[in-house]
Amino acid sequence: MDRNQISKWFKNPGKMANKYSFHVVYFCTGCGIIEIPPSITTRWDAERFGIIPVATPRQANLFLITGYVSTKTLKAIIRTYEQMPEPKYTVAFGSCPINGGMYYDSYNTITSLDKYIPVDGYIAGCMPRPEAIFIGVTHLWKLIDMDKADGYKRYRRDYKFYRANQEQLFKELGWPPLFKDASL
Amino acid sequence: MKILSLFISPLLALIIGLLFLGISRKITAKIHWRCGPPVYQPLIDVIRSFSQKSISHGAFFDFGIILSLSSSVVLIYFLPVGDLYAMTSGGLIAFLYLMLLGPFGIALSSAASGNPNSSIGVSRKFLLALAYEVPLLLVLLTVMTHYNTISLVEIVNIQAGTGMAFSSWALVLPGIAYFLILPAVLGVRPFEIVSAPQEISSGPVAEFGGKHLAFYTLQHALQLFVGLALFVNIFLGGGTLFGLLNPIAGTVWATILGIIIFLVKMFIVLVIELFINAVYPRFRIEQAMRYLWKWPTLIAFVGLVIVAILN
Amino acid sequence: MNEMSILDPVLLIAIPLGLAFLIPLLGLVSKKIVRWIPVVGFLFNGIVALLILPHVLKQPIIVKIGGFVPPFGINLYAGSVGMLLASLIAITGFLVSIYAVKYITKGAEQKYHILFLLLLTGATGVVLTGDIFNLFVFFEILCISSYALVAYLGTRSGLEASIKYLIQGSIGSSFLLIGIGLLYGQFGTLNMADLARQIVDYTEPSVFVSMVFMITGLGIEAAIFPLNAWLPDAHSSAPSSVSAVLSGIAIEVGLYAVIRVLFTIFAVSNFFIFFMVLGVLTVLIGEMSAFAQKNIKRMLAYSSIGQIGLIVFAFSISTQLGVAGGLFQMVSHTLGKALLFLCAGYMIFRTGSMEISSLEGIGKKMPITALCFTIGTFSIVGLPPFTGFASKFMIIRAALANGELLLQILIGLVLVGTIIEGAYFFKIIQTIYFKGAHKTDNREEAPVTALIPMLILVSFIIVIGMFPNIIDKVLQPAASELLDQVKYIGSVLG
Amino acid sequence: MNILYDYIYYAGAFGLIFIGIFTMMVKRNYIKVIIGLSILETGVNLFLISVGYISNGTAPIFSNPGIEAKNMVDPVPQALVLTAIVIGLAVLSLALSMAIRLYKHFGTLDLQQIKEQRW
Amino acid sequence: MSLELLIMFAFGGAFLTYLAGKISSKLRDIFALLCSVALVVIVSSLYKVETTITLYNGFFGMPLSMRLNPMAWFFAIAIVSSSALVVLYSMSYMKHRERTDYYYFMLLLINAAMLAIVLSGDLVSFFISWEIMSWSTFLLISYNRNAALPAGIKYIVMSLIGSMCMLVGIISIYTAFDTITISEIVQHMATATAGYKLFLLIIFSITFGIKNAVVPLHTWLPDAYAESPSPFSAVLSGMLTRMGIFGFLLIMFVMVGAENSLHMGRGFFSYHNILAWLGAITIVIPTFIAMLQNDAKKLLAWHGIGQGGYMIVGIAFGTSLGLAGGIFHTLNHAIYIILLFLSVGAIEYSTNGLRDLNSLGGLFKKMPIAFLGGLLGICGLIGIPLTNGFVSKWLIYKTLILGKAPFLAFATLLGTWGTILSVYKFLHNLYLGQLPQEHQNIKKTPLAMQIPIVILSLTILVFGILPGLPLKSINAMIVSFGFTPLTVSIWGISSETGTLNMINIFSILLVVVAIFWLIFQAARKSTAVDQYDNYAAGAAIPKDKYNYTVEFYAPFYRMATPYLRDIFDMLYQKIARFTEFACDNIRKIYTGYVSDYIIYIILFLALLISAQLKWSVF
Repeated sequence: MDRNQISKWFKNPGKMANKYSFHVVYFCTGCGIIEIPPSITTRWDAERFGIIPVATPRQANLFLITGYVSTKTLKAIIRTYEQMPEPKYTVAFGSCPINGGMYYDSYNTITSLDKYIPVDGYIAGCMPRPEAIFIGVTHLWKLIDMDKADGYKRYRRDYKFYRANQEQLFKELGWPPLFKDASL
Repeated sequence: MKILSLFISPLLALIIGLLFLGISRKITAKIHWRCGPPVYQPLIDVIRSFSQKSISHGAFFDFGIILSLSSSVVLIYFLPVGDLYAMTSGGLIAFLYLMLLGPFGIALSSAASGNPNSSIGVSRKFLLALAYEVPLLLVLLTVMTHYNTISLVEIVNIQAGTGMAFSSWALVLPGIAYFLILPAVLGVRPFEIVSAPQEISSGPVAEFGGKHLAFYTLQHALQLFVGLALFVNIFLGGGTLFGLLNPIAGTVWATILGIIIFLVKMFIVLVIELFINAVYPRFRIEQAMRYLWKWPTLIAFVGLVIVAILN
Repeated sequence: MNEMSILDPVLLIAIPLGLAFLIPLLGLVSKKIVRWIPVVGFLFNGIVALLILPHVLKQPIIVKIGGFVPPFGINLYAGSVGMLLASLIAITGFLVSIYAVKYITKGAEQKYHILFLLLLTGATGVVLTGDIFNLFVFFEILCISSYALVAYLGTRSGLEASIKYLIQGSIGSSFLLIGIGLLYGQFGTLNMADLARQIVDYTEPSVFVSMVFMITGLGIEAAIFPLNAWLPDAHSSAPSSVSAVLSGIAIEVGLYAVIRVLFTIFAVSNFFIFFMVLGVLTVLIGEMSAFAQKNIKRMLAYSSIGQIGLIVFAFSISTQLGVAGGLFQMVSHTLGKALLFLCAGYMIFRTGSMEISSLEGIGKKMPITALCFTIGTFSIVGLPPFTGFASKFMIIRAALANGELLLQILIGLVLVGTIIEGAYFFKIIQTIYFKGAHKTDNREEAPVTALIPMLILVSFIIVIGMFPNIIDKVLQPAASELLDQVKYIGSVLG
Repeated sequence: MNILYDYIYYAGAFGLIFIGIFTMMVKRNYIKVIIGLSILETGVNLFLISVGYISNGTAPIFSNPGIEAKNMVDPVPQALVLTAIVIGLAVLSLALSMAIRLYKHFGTLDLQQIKEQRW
Repeated sequence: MSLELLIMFAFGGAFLTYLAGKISSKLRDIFALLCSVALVVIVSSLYKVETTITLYNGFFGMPLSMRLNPMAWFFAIAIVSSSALVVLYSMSYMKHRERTDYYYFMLLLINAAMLAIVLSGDLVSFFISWEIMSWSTFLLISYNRNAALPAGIKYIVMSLIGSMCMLVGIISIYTAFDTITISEIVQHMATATAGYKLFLLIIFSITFGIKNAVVPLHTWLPDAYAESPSPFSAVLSGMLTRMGIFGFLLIMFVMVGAENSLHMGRGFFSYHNILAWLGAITIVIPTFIAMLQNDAKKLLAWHGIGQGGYMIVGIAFGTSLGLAGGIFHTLNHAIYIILLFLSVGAIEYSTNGLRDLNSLGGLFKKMPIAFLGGLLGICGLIGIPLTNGFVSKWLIYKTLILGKAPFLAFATLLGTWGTILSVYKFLHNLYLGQLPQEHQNIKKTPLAMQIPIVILSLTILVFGILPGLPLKSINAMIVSFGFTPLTVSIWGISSETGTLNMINIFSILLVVVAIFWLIFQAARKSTAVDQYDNYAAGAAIPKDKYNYTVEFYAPFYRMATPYLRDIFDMLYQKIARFTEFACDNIRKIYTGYVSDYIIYIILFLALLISAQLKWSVF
């Protein structure tokens, strides 16, 4: 692991620290959350990678969407995502957020999450095992290294698009736009 | 020495505090049969927090956390680490009051955010503080009465002559009482009621992100340091070890060794504390208050009565 | 004597008496002039009394009616006590009669003024006389005119109060007369000084029977505790101007008579402990009864009982200080209570009800009256810088001077009474100023003829309260006169 | 017998006083109370007269030089009684006139029922 | 400038203000302000003047006199300055109220009376001024009508009890020593017996205890504070209640003398020790009761009682350090409690009389000045270092700990921690947290209300950082009581057992805060968000009917409510109810039946006869 490479730390401490200190929003969106407890406890011990769950998005930099996203949950997800400080990363977990999975024709489950918030990576499977989470995280490290985990930048850039999609789904969002000067 | 400690003390305290945070995470993990993060993980977290873009609920939101951290640093100046201390003015009373300022700053800051969870957390924080202050005040008063001084430095010096405070049997009971309330002072399980991430989204710090969180983490580290160091100073004789350093007293080595002894003592206390921390679940606030007002208070009170009669 | 021939104490009795009987005649001339006759009469009386007052401080004036030498004829004894009270009566009478000019408009006006004049004549006679039967006669004048005045309005309550007063008062007069008869039977004289001289040498205890009868008889008028059942009725049902005089003058004159009988005629010494307890009891019962009242005049009446108790207590200490304090308390009670009744009169008149609750917002409606009322209550409760404080100060000083435990306990109880008194008076003040909605009623101030006496009383209260030395010069000789029986006998009998 | 003879007037006087007070105390009718009052006053007057009375005495007039002063009836109590009678009359007439008004207002003369003024 | 002029100015100013109000309200305001400022000028010009004058010999030949000494000056300057600030504040606060003439008249009269109290050189003028103060206070407490009326009655009844006790004490002194001049009493006191001194101490302690609200005698205070108009609450709590402390100083250290009053009784059962314990109880119980209050002013009122306890403990302990602490705390308390009441008053003004802690919140953005006042006020109240409250509390703690009274010290410290809880609730529920929607557009705080708040806030800091300023004149007072002087310097206090150097702490804290502020600024800039952008499990915070400040310490309420009741108040209520019952029934002896009355007459006759037979008068 390159968290022991001092030179990288000096070059860009923020990026390195972001990589090795994932604070995950511990937000139970769907059935996938059942895979989180084994991954953070004794068996798989996510903490050795610096991954710990936190209770509030203000302190987090990683958002795990664990499982299917119902319309109602989506509202909270958007809200939570917007409240996370930048830089922030989103990883969708399981097949449902990707294309709806087994709920592909459900009336109250959204089929593609990235219409509403930007997603930096997907972990496919139903359910993916904890090992898959760690693989996903290592991929995310690489993406961060290459500056390709730019979901939050996209969100800022394409805010009008996302907001339009959000408003289309929900008639009333209940909070003002996050960015005032965002352009398509 | 004082001028020197003005610069050294806070740095030392910050480093040791963060290290202790890391160590405690590591040891807890080991107790849980996990591998655990590296001991410098808290530092990474702090750096990450600094790199993030935080939100602010207004000037007072910022001011509170700055005040909190600053006052914790000032607190360090009052705390003799071995021979290292910068200020004595006001003694233990001023120290007690300054201890207050840290949580107070955080409380102001989180209340200014207007987060409901923060409010609940702050309310719990003050209640918990009230709960453990009762035995804590009794303990500190016992010590001050026993040594008939209000100066922390003097208490340490007297102990240096007589060995640890524990060796004076009159102070055994207060020592036990302090040890019982130490988790509450440090705010760790089973008294992790204030932050309680699963219940109230980290409570007071629910709205802290980015640099606010970083400051909070530093403050937390200092708080840990202060809590342990106070115990070491008052009951374990500070940076002395049964007159071991007497032959080389006054030299630089004595100072350095004193600091090391001090840190070792702190470490031992921390480890013992962690065993409790790692295996216990969390109290509810009423349970905590009831517990703290029952056994530790009783023990501390008996200790005070004994000391008062002895004098 | 020659240079002060105008300043004859007889005039104090003769002028009002004469004017009283002149009223029907003058009434034929003009209805309006009748109203001003008492004013003129008491103005004259006041001036005369105040002019005589400095003279009697050194040497009492003995007036021998018809030129008979004292033990045989009737004499007036214008000592400092007598003149103090006479001037008080004259001044109060003067102020109340000014008040009455506009206040008494209904009913038999002429008769009111006659009775009013007679009432105060009787009072003046009582305080000035040196003859015990003469005292009875004046007393009856006072009583009968007050019976009639209580019923003056002819209302249900007035009549009821009046007949109750009458029945009790007549029994009292009869007892007084029995006492006088017994005394006369034993000593064959009616002159106070002569009686006193003989009683000093008289060793048999049988004289106490007459004393007991006299005290009971006078005590009814003086409203000492178990004998005061008539007082709240009478004082609350009478027209306010009458209540002012009854509370301010009548009961105090009665008390004066009791004290005169006890001190001068019988010169009792170890009987006072009884009166002390009685006084304290009167204080407590009066104040406690007043506390629960809903009717303002009734409350004031009960408060008078309490004040009388305090005066009785002060006199029973029977030291120079105590008696002076009692006299001072009399003065301050007269001023204060007269003021309160006068204010209450117009307050009731404007609101049309005697209920305390109906006084809400009156402070806005009649600011000056309300202010006067407030100052009156402060004085009665005994708050500085008003007279009530100075007199209370003197009484407490007298009570504590001896260092007796009993006195200390009793003064404690008296102070408890004061606290209760404070509680209900302050409640009224709150009602006047602070209760009720913020009304924007027009101001309906009492007429000038009512305000002038009130303001004069207020100024008396404040001035005497701040500079009690003014009155202290009169009080000290008065007290020593009451206490010094030998001197009294000497000055009358030569 | 002599004692009784000496004090019979006193006994009578106090008897009347007692009757008067008793009447006033127990009778409910106002008129009867007034009667009691009048009996009381009569008793008092009798008492006053008897104070000055000397049995077999003469009028206190020095018309005859043979009359001794010690055998004279004391004139003062008689003067007193005269005054007292006048006063009593005044009170009585006032009381009776009030009785009329009382009846007009209350429709009764029963004093037990006329108790609006209390406490 | 002579004392006569001062007193004339004070009383005359009050009357003239009332008359000026009849002409125009603006004239009255200006006149009142000028008057109070002039008093400040006169009093401060009398600094270090010691003089005695006789006003007149009118009261039964007793000389009524005035005297000025360090103690009197200290209290006088506090009174006149607080009065000036409050008058300035009232100019805006009372603008739209009715009966303002009356309000100003009473306010100035009370201040004049307080001035006369502290300057009086003899006990009779002391008593007269005391009573003028009492009844005028009553008249002003009742000003707000409704709930204020029972509060006023409660106040005046307890006050009357106190003054009756004092009257007895004064007259007993007069009887015993034949003088009322304080300086002469001091000389005579040497000849008095210990029992008599104890009697004096106790009877005066009742009076001053009632005024200073020492615990069993405190029950008038919460209602009175809460129900009077806020500026007057400030005067009431700041100076008027503390006349009790002045009284304690007068009786303990001036009249009876320290060497007597501190050696009265033995061991625990000595006068000053019991007084100190009463003080300790006064600290703890009211402070914890304050935690349960939901009315901002009532909360402050309970703290007013509690803080009074510190002063009592300080002066009852009777060392020069403790005495300095107690007296200094009196001044400090005056400063911060006036500030707090003025801040609450500002809120009341802006929200149209709202002071319920459960329905306010988030006002710090709307009313920054009031918030500043509230914050510094509660800092002073807690005794956060660098505020004035810290210094005085430090002195008291130190006295107690080094004086071998750890239990008293424990009570005082515990009281402080209770204070933190309840005042944080005060601050939080008023100023911090969510701003309710209906208070988004509240009235602005006028300038005349802001100025006193700012001045007092600065004073808190100045006295906290440079405590030597007031401590010097307190030191002079202590010396005049016959204690050893303290070594006071401008920055604090030094003694052989530890020093307090506030400027030291201040400068270090300042530097550290500056450093961290720079770090904070250097770090990534944060985005400003509004109060509705808050994390609440992903849900949007509703804008209406959303107030979570209700029941701030709910768990504690559940635990403590059964135990934390004001038993003394309940006891007094019972006594009052019993008295009312007794009063209502005792008048039933006046039955309305004439025959009963005649029986009374006969009974009285019988009683007199039996009394004669018992005592045999003749």
